[in-house]
Amino acid sequence: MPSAPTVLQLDQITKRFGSFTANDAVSLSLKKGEILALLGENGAGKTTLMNILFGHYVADEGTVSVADRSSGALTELPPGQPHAALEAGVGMVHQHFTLAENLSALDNILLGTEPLFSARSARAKGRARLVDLMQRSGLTVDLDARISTLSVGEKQRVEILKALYRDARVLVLDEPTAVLTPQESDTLFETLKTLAAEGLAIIFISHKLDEVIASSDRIAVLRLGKLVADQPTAGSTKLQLAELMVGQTVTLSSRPEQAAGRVLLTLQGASAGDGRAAIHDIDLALNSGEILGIAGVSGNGQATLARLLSGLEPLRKGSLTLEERDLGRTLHGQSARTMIEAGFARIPEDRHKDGIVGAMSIAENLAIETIRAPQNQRFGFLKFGAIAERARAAIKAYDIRCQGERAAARLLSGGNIQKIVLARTLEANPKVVLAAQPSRGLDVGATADVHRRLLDARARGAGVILISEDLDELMRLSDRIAVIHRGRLGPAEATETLDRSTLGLRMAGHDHAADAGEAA
Amino acid sequence: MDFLDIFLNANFWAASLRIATPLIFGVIGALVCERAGVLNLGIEGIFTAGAMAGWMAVWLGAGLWGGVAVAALAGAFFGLIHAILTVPLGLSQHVSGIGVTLFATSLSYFVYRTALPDVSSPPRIEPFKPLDIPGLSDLPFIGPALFQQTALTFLALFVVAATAFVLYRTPLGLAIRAVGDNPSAVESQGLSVYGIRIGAVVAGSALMALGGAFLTMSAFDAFFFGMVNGRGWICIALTVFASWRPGKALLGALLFGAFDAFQVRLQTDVGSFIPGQVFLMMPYILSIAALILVARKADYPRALLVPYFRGQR
Amino acid sequence: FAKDKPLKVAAIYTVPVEQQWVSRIHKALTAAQERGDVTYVYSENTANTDYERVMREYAEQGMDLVVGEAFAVERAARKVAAEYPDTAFLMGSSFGPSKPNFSVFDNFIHEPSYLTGMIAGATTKSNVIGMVGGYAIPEVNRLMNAFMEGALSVNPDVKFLVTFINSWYDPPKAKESAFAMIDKGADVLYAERFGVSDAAKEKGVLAIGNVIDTSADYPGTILASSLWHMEPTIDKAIEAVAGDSFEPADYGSYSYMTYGGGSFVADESLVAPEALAAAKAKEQEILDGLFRVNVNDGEPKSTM
Amino acid sequence: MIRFEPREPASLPRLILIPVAAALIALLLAALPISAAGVNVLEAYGLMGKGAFGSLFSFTEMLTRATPLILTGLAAALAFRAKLWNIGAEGQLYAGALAAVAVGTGWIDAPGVILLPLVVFAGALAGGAVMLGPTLLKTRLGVDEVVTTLLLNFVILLFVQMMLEGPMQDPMGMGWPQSEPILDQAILPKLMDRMRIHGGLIIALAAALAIHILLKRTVWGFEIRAVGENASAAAHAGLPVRATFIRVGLLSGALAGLAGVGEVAGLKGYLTADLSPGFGYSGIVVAMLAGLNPIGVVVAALFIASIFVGADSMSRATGVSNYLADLIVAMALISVLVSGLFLRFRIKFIRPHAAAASTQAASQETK
Ligand SMILES: Nc1ncnc2c1ncn2[C@@H]1O[C@H](COP(=O)(O)OP(=O)(O)OP(=O)(O)O)[C@@H](O)[C@H]1O
Ligand SMILES: Nc1ncnc2c1ncn2[C@@H]1O[C@H](COP(=O)(O)OP(=O)(O)OP(=O)(O)O)[C@@H](O)[C@H]1O
Ligand SMILES: [Mg+2]
Ligand SMILES: [Mg+2]
Repeated sequence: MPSAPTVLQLDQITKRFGSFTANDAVSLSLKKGEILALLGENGAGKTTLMNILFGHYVADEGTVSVADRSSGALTELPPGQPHAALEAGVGMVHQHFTLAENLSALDNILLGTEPLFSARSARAKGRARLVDLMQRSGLTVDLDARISTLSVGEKQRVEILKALYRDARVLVLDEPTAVLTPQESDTLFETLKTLAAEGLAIIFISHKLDEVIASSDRIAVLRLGKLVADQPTAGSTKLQLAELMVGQTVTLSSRPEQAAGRVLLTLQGASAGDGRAAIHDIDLALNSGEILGIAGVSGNGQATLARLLSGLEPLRKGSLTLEERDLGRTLHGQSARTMIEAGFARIPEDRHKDGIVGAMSIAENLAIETIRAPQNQRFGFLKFGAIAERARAAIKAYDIRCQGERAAARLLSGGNIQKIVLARTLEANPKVVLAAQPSRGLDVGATADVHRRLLDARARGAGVILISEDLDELMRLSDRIAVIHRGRLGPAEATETLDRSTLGLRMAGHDHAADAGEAA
Repeated sequence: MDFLDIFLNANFWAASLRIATPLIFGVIGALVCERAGVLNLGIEGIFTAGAMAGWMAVWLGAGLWGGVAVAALAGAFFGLIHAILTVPLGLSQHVSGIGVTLFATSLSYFVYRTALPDVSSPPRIEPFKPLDIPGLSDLPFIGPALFQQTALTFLALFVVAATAFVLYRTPLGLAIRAVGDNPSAVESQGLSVYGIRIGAVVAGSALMALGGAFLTMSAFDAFFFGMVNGRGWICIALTVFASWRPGKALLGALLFGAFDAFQVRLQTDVGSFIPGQVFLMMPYILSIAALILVARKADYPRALLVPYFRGQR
Repeated sequence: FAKDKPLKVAAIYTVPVEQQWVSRIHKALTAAQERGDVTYVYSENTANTDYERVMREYAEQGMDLVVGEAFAVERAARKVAAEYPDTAFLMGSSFGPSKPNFSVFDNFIHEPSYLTGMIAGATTKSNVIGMVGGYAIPEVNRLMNAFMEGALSVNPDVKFLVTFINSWYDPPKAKESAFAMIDKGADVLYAERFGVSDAAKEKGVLAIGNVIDTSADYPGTILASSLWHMEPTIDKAIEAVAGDSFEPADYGSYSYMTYGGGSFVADESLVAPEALAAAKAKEQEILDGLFRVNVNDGEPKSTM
Repeated sequence: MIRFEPREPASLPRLILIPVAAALIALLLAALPISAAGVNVLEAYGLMGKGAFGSLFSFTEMLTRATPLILTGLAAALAFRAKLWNIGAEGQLYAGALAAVAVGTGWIDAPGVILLPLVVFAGALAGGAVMLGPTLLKTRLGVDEVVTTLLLNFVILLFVQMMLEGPMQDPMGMGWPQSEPILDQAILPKLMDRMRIHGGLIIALAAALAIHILLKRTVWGFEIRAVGENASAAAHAGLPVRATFIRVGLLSGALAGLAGVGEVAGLKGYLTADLSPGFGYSGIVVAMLAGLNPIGVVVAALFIASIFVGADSMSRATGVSNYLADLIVAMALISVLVSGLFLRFRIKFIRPHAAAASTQAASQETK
């Protein structure tokens, strides 16, 4: 759309955090109705740039201009004022949602849209406008539902509605698909295209190159804070983009042929959890030397299954055996230790919340699972020297980028946090590896690293359960794939016999090939 | 026994409402603070400051409503200290609260004693008188039970209704509830997290101080040391008991008042064989029991106790 | 001791000086200071934990006489006193004096309490008298018991309601207790604590004052009061210290009516003349040593 | 406009300088009420110093006052480290004192070598037992412990009053609500002749050292820190989260109980319902001033005690109302709190037009 007017202009934005330059003289512009994809490695400065645009951060140099609502002339935004950005028509969907969980969707959308000290809120009018908006955009949510009861996809729709309700003309989405299923992502991009066609200008950040190529009009790439490319999507290839981001060629590891071994882990008729997240009558057999993928739309019991295998959720019914040892009996929901000692390695889904203790040092985080083992303590007293030494070795072996083993773990980026988790869980040569969404939010390089580690574990003869919503990842790594839907797990079938659309259908609840056609 | 007699006596209900009044102010004040995400353990001291300042103003000739205003201002002042320490500065809400209690209490006592060094009996003021509402006050039973209270009691009831209205029906209330749940939701909608939190803490503290003022200007007519006697802490418990809802807060305060009134009446009968302390313990034990029952369901303000720093993730 | 110089006196109170009991000591000492007999300093609201330190500090400062309440710190107080033999200690206590310098006093105003009881017994129409006390300790019990005896002596039908609020200082609570008694039919209240007379005034019933005279604060409410005067006790002690003749002794008797340590006042506009006359007659008997009021430290109980 | 920037490791001079500056500021603030009361400010400061450090007597008095504060401070610091918000040290202190009295007043007749440890242990156990309830309610049913511990303070105080007016009342006490005296052989030894300073101080200092070692060097301490910083991750890593909470609860309660033991078996000899002028609550203040560091707790307790004892003595010497002491402690607390910010953050003052740049305040990643 070469003739469309420019609605947003970032001019020579520079942002420094101390001596570190997160954005280095970045200039970008956006036209009405255009969809721009912003790419870059973890820490490249994408989120920072968008936060400056929205007024959360203040740039050290440079300006942000937005087209005036009436005249259309580019007008400079006062820095550091989110409400000014909102008023000028900039809407932002943050990487971590900014919703009040205890309030309804309607409340979240109306929040701050009326003068604070008015005696009554015009909810009825607001609701009517929203119903109309939902119809036009196809973004439907139950306006009266509490946010805490909504799925991730629904929450995201609320976030977008928040922006549209305020007549946003520029919409920024920070890694919107990181937490969405393929179907949800597809729907999202369809919606975005509709909105763009109506004139909305959109910037989205993503690490998934396929969707970037499929859905954007233009692509901008940041590397180390600098804009290294700003090009039309047409003609861009995945390989070229990956190279632009990383600055060198990226090789993706693939799964070598390997014969599966004996049965390691079996679940029979296993039920656990309650409510929507419960799992029912799950049968599963994991062999050594294989990766078993579990596909499914988030919220269908994966979390409970992961918690069960992590020893955090008691088994309500059925059995759980590892190499003929009955583990189900010993599980009371507080026995992560039992599972670790039995030889389970667990990579939790939310690495910030469940993977590390941010305030403790990297060395302590590396030792946390084995802190009671003789190598870490004697008579209850910690062996600091040994702990530090092993940490230094792990930092080297896993290439954890940090200032040393004494640095607080929270200072690391997501990718490096994941490396801590990998290092400490895989170090003990586990029999079973449970990996839940192991590459969510990670950039190409970090993702490749995680995949390599999982394949290494497989090569050593471990059984890996890979829970993921990313079908590409599942198809590339798994020997067999089973689909989980509404807490029930389908049979695991060899990956070679499956294709994306079959899996997608099963994830949506259409039954397995065996009893074809029946809708759930 | 004369259990029934007690409940059938209108004066018992009047006493319950009277005892509950300072608690109503306190619990609503605490609730407003906590809804915005700030625990205010300064309440005990703010009660004392309100009691002292309101009384002192009247004693100096300010008039009763002038005294109420001064009490509210004193509460707002100490609330502002707590708000500044905990909201933009992000200090521990526990410690700041206890610090404010220490500060407000000792300052009140010090000012009182320095202003009145040589009193042998506490100076008295002319306190609020029970309102005589023509028609209503004369109703049998209902009249003496409900309508022979002072203006401050009615103000307390009005405050409950007004707070409920503001919280649930106005944009301001929505912002307060949201900021206590997730401050970044408020910030991303262009509102000021600090502004709303500070405002809520200041307003809530002013309400707390009215609870103190009730003690010296309505329940009694003089200021005493140690007069607040733990009433502030009870309000903190009642807030949780009420699951942060104004209606339930009123109910909780009334329950507490009724229990106290009941135990005072029962003690003259059975006080000789059941230690009085057993009755005094009951409200606390019941509060704990109630907590156990509501704990799982309570939708507490999720951001309570969590300071918010702009730009932090 | 040089007599030309005023004595240095310090007092240590565990409650604020407004509290009735302590206010009597404070008043007597302030009066002595105004006369120029002593210089007087005090610490009020002293926590029991700090009591001993404060005693020592005053002793170290070279006080001639330290006045206070040893009730919850008996042992410590006696020990400190023993370590500072040059300082005289005069302490409120339920126990006896101890060597070499520890004298005791107490509010022995059971005599006027008996007289106020007579007034109350004669005045009540409902024959129900309410009594609100702090704690059931000897200092309180003996006054209540004497009061009850006095009331029964003129009106055998009278019944008593007794409540202890388990606090020395919670006027709103005392007031609530009094309200509860009025609900139960009491038309005369024995106001051992602050707050009771307020309830009486508000509900239009009558009250009996204790320790201090509050009739001016509650016009038309206070029937009669039994008053405590610390002046005889304090003056006696000052005299002894000044004369270098301070001995461990029980000063309790200086609170008796014969010494002017206790007195009885009544509001003639509220009390029936016959009742007042009977009480006055009994007062004379006491002063003449013809009638002795029992000292009963047992806990009084409700009789209905 | 002010803007905060985090300052990760504070340098040592700063660590010492800033609290000292805060104390000085507190003293400056105290000049307001002092001069309002009509006293020469400089003279008052001199008297304050004398009151806390001027003689062996005042120094030991200051230490005596600090003793329970160290223990309740440790109780709070340890619990807060695990994010177990124990606001109930006051009640636990009374429970400890009650147990000490129950065991030490002749119910068991034994020589001192047996009875004294028994008294100390009983007090610690009782304090721990009181904290066990709220801890279990938190770990099993998710009941907020701030409120339960706060409420239990009142229940326990009433219970103590009930016992002191009932079964445990001293028959020789003339009806006063107080317990029988603790047997001589069960009294904590005095550390100095004619002074009140007692063995409780040794217990307190030993406890501080022990907690320091526990947190820094042991597996349990590691688990406590991990659970406190991120209970969810600790559970994932297989740490015994519930057991850790229970351990911390018991230990924290026991420390507060020991404070009660010290007051009753070291200082007073028998129990009254006004044993503690709020040591439990002050302990929270002490713990936070110390940044939850056990050794810091000792320093903070000494600081608070010397301010209080000094100001109290000064008020007596000058004839100012002794409420001044509490007021100065409160002002000192607030200034030290605020000064803590200077340790954690670099504070920059910037011109108004650049003010918006203050948006990124403390910016540690917390999620
Ligand atoms: N508040 C902050 N304080 C200090 N440094 C920061 C802050 N926010 C970001 N940074 C720095 O800026 C760099 C860019 O961070 P940013 O969040 O913009 O990366 P990103 O491109 O969004 O990465 P990702 O793909 O992981 O989301 C980081 O490497 C970090 O060092
Ligand atoms: N407030 C902050 N202060 C200092 N550094 C920060 C801050 N926020 C982010 N960073 C740094 O920014 C970099 C990228 O952060 P970010 O959280 O976006 O990583 P990420 O890899 O995208 O993680 P995730 O996968 O969870 O999104 C990291 O190096 C992190 O340490
Ligand atoms: Mg980002
Ligand atoms: Mg990211």
